[in-house]
Amino acid sequence: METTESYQVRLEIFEGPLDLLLFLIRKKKIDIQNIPIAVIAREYLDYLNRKEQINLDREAEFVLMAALLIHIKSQMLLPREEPLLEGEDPRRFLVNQLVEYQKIKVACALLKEREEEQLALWTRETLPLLPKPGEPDLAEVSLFDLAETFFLLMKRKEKENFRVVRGKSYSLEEKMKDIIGALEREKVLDFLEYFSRQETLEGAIVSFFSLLELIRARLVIAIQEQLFQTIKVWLRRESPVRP
Amino acid sequence: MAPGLKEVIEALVFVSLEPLSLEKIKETLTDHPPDEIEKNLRELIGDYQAPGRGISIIQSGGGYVFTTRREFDPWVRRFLKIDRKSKLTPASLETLSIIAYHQPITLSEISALRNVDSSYTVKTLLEKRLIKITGRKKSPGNPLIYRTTDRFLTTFGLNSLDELPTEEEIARILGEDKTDEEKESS
Amino acid sequence: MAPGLKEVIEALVFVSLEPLSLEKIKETLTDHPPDEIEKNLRELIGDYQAPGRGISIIQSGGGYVFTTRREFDPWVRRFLKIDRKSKLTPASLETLSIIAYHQPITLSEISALRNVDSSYTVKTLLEKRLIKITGRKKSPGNPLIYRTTDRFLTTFGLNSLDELPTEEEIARILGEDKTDEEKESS
Repeated sequence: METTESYQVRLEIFEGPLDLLLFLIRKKKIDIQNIPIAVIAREYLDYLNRKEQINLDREAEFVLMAALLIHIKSQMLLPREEPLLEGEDPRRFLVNQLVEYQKIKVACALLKEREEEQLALWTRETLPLLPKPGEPDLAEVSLFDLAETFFLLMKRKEKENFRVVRGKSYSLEEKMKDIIGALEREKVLDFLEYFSRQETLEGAIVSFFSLLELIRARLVIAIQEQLFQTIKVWLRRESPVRP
Repeated sequence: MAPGLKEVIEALVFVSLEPLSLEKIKETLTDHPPDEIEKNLRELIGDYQAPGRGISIIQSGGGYVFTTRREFDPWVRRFLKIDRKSKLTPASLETLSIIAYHQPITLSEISALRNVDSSYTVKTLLEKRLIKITGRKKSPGNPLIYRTTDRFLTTFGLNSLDELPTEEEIARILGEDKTDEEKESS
Repeated sequence: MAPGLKEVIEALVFVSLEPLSLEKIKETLTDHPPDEIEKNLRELIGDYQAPGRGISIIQSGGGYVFTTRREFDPWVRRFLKIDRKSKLTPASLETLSIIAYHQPITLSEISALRNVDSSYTVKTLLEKRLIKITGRKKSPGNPLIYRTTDRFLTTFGLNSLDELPTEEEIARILGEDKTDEEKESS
């Protein structure tokens, strides 16, 4: 529960550590080019402290920023024999990042206005009537579409229990042994992970078909709860035990 | 006459996904008397019947719908031909993706992977110069083998075939949901 | 003026589901001089700007497209039973702005600019087809690179990336903010 809440806090209030930092800088009316790092680091830590729960997974970026601020602060406190040159200011990197981020925030606000305007306009979403029925809808495709299409096709093939073996470098038998071996060691296999570990596409495809063979031979149980979710594989015993 | 009623009806006929029935208009515009609605609809249709219009509203399939005028059909067809030349159908995309990842490949291998005779889509892709014939396979029947072209690479912004997204990359993008859910439920 | 040219253009803009570019109109109507086409297109747009219309032709995404008029948005929503079209989340908008201004850009560059792991929002934007993968960067690891799509342009009513808010506009707004703050603190 807390995880979801803190996630929402982050989403709705601050998009990330830079957003929070920018907020604090504006609140204190600080010149972004000359940030009093001690002040802002304290403010930042105060904010993190006020939040009752910080989920490290979710808020890692916020914590990382706190570490950076403390690091810069310590660097600035170090006694130096000679004053720092402009380019050596330990804040430089952060300032540059903030300046760029600030521009993006403004662009965001401007784009948001445009989005609002467009939301009130409605275009037609159906093809107009033509004397003859049209061809299927056509769309411009990107590389992602191309790759996604192929991999979804491969997934569909798998459901059809279709067997294609191409290339001589991968043997179905060896892959099947490999899968069984992995199952004996690990009990449960995350197939997507296994699939991703394959070095070549053909290796990956053969591993898919090996899995199919194993299912068909009733040697393993495989479960995929939803499309795109991983397939979990167990060895089939007399009485299969599901975790 | 209620001001703006005709315009509202025009907007509704326009966005409707199917021929818009009079009943549906009345259902939406409950604050207008039905006879006002009918009157304005008739006027709207009349407006589009005036000369000098390229589109009109016809009654079809139990409702009212916009259509291009019959006399402009030749231009519309010419346009659609040009417009669609540059795009791919889902079938072409599927075929192209198989050739991209499995090349060199024969027509029967493509058809086997798609479960569909793919000679027509292969022909279309050849015409679009996205694929080419690069020889014959040394197997019974010596079938032609296909590969993608340089034009294919430029179309998809690739420098070489090695740059095609890998299974890992696509899985990572498509699988992002999963890890998020896992994180949240943990 | 060629009789019927305006009507033909009206029919073409209407059948095109996507914004129809001037080039495509010219490509279709090769038998008409380009300046005649432009003149008639302007007239057509003018016709729809007259009062008493529920739809109009706007320029967006590098072309011309029919849309309902802004003032009828409430009726359209009532009719389609849609409360509001879904807006982009702040995270998506931020990521999208970064991609728009810095394209072509890799995932790790996006995450670095936001200081937040952005793989999830990038995936969402890919699914919404607001961005696309267009190849790989020639750098260690050859990461995939992303660009905005035509749908991005139409979502924000832009005709090209040149219409994105400029550096000067952004600087001016930042400057105004500053003077506001100075006023407040003085």
